[in-house]
Amino acid sequence: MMSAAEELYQALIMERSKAPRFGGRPALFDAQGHGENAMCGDKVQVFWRRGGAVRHEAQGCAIMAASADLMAQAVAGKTPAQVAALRAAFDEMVASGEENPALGDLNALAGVARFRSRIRCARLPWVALDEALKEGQVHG
Amino acid sequence: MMSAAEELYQALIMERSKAPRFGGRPALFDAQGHGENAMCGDKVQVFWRRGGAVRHEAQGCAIMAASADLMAQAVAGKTPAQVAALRAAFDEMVASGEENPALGDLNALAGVARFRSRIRCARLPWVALDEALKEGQVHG
Amino acid sequence: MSAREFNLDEIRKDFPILAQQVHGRALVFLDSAASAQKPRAVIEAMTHVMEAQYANVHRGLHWMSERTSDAYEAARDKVAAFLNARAREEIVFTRNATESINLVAYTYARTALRPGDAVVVSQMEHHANLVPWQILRDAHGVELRIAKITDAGEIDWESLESCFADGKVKLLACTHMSNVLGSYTPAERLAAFAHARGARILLDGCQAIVHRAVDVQAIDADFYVFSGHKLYGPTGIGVLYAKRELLDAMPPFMAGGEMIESVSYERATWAPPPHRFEAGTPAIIETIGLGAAIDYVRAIGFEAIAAHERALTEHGLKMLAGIEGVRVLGAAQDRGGVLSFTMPDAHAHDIATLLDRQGIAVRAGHHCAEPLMGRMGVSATARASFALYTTREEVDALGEGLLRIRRIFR
Amino acid sequence: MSAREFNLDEIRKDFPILAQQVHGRALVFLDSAASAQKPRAVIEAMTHVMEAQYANVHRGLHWMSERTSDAYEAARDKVAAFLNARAREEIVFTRNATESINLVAYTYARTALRPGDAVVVSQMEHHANLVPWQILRDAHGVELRIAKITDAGEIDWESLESCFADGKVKLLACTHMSNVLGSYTPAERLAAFAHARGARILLDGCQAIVHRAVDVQAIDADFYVFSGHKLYGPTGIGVLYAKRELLDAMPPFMAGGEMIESVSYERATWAPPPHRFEAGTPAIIETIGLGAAIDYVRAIGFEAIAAHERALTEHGLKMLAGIEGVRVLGAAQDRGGVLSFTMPDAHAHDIATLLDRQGIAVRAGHHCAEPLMGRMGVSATARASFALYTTREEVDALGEGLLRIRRIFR
Ligand SMILES: Cc1ncc(COP(=O)(O)O)c(C=O)c1O
Ligand SMILES: Cc1ncc(COP(=O)(O)O)c(C=O)c1O
Repeated sequence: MMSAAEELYQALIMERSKAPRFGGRPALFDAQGHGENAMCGDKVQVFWRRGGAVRHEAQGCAIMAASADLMAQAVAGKTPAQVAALRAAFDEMVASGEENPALGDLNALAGVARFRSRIRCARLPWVALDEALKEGQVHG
Repeated sequence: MMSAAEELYQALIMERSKAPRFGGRPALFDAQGHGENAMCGDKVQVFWRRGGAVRHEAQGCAIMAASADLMAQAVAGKTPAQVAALRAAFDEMVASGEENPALGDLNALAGVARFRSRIRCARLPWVALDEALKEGQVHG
Repeated sequence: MSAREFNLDEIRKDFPILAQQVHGRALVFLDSAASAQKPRAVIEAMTHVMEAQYANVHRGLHWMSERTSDAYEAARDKVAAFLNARAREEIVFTRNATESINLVAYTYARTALRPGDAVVVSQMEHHANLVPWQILRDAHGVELRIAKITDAGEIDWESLESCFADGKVKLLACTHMSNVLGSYTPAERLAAFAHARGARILLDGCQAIVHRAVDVQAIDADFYVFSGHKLYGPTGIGVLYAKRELLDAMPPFMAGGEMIESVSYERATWAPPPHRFEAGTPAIIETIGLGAAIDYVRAIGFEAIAAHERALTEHGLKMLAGIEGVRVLGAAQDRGGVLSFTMPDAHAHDIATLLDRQGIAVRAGHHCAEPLMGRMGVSATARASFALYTTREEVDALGEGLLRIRRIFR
Repeated sequence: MSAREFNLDEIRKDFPILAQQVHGRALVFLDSAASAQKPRAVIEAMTHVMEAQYANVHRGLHWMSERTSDAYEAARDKVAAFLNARAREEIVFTRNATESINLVAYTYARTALRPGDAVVVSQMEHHANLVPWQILRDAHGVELRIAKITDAGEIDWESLESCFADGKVKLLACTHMSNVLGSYTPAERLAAFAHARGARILLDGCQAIVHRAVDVQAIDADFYVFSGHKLYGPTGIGVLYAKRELLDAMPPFMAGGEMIESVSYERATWAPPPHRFEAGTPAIIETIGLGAAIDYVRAIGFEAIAAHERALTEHGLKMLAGIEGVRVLGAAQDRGGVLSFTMPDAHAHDIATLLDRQGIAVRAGHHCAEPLMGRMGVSATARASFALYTTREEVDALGEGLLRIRRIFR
């Protein structure tokens, strides 16, 4: 039996939260952002390099950690404006539960919509990225 | 029709509250006491003369004013110890509603027992008298 | 908000308690200004929470907690819409209006005001809008000034002007409707007056909110407070409205769970408003009950409510004028359904006791406005107050009751 | 208090919500330490007030007000008897335990303590018993010291000794039962310890009061606080017990109606305790509801409740020990029905979400004890907590749920 909850914790999320492809603090980066969920202690650092390479250090639940890794993958090479558009689409998707072809692998998180308290877990890395991009703009 | 309330406001109470026999500040007294009900603004001053003559200035509801006048009548010539005993009997009577032959005219207030919020109106003059007697003892 | 037809018979059926008897007589409840009775919709909303959907809020990831948090926060939306606040974050839940005012006195006034600044209140404030400022004065070195009212029970603008004359006043704290005199104050004009002189305004809306639509933006109120229990809602829940920028700058009042962002053994950082001001487990059931009360009142509509209460008030004033010796306190142009009065010989307590035995509940005393009693030259009054469920027949019953009392005291 | 037989099936029928389904599954509510569900007796007591006997308290001379005041004050008697207080005047009603602690911090501590004095709390306090003291420290210049706990989650007496060594400590504020570790603290020993060193003691009884009979005289507690909503009562009502002589000396916290003796425009004098600390219209309906909750709990009896919960806790500990990788926080000798745990890989939030989908409500996060998380070396835990209505089958359901989660995260 595969319940909604188990669907949410589907292969891609489990895989990316356990073995992130974009994890770790890079030697070089141009800006960083921080996200924290005071309620549960989830924490994420996002490191941004001009040109759009993003890495993260995510400490927390599977949804947040997978979201961070899938985000890093999705925004690679994107301009800040493109990132903003993607974030808006992502926010919409996790709120509505409706997949969006433009979001690619990020759609793995569509199931979060049914777990309302967890939506902010999925969004936390994006908050951190936003902070990094703002810092990047000031410094750039 | 004579309701319980109207019984309470029976002739004696109305008479004594409107035309007190022991009202007014005397020229000579040995101690005074003050009683105040913050809730309604009722106020009473009690003036005590060694030997047991009591007068009062009562500003407030009919029950309090009548109680002050009936009290002054009842305690006339009594020693502080006798007054204390009378007060105890009075407190008991207004709480229980049971008349007590020892209380004489004070029994006119027995009906107060059925109006619990008003019991303290009936007791207020006695509180003031108690204060006067304490002052009298200190000075005496 | 579509108003349902104002059918008094139907409305009275919404309030189970109105069918009660007291001393063998039908209850005539004319003490709604102290606290109003509760419609079935409020009782059922509270029961529903406890029977079907309850858990602590904000803390849980599970269904019961999520749904309860939703209902709790939905009540905040209802209050925000009810007051026409700019944002839901401007609504802070407290226990009652008294706490709302104390919260402002402890947090806003102790940081935004400095020793030497002044606070003004009117002569017709409830203790809740007087004593907290006396305490502030003594603790914080600000001055407290009392603006006079006229004999009619209206703001004395000359006196108000002179309170503000030296430019020291930073806060005007004033009732929006007197719980003794029934006077409405012109909230918009007071706000404009205060703002033009560099002061903020707090309005005590405890009574006003029950009888009229209140629009905090139209008034341009800085702070607006009321209690749920007078608005047909439960006890244990009150509201503080404050402009967002004021709340943002205010330090917390009480500390504990929910109001923090993060905590170490050494220090804590504060959550943004409104949660910063809601420490600990809130009055969950009561907040949801307040939401139901607001829905109830809005469904009837303030136009209908105000018209009904205006008619009752006029009728009541006429009735009282017809009883020899009765003196009604206050004669404001703009007055609501609160009638305080005295009778010769019969003290307010005697009146209340004698009416009670006829099943009629009125209040007697100083109505938590003790200094105002002195101002009006009385030590206490009897007060009849009207609600949306009050009938003309009840007002007539009061009149008959008073005539009986006159006979006893004649 | 004659204990009724402990019949779990019957008891569960007293709680309507327990028959609810969540996500198509029978509700398994293991979050009672955050807030407990309400028995019908409480719901009915509140409904009765609103339907049959309601008016504002203390203010009215009429029947409804007198009877409501009686019921309100009778609840005070019930609380006094429940805690074995010396006098009913020692019971102050607040919104919740958080307000009770803040009240002590604002009034007692700001007058009885002087700059340079110190307050001690333990490492396992809820934010409600930590942050108010941080604020006091910053506002009033007292020192705040943190007494350590052992890895088992018990008071570290050596650390406590050293906190008190310089004689500056005037107040020990300590939990009577940790809401995270389940540890009971030895309240009598702590009180004797503090008193021997010239300090007062405040006990946070939020959790303890639910599971055990508390006797404030036997403990010799100076202050004891708890919340109604965890004791099967309504939200919006809490209790502060304090020794009469302490209350007598304390200035008021909030100001307004009911807490004054008399008021002029210039100044006010305070009513005696407890009313001095209950400004404005109190949580009337909720206070009466709390009285009903106390009646309910006493009718079952703490002996039976404690035995039932002890069995559940042992069963739960055994169950958790059987699941590979699960770590239970704390191992106090004397522990109650609160089990906080972590699982490898699965974050507390993931555990809570996955259990919720099986109808099982547990809490996840820092449980308003964020610094304690660091002390125990975790960032968050999942927590299952038991009440008098919890069954062994529910504990087993939790075990099965955790095994499923292990399979997902393996
Ligand atoms: C030990 C402890 N102290 C204090 C509190 C605060 O209680 P409340 O939120 O009801 O004020 C709680 C509950 O959250 C608790 O468990
Ligand atoms: C005008 C006014 N202000 C303040 C209050 C205090 O309200 P509460 O007791 O609900 O805090 C009241 C009611 O008693 C009131 O009528």
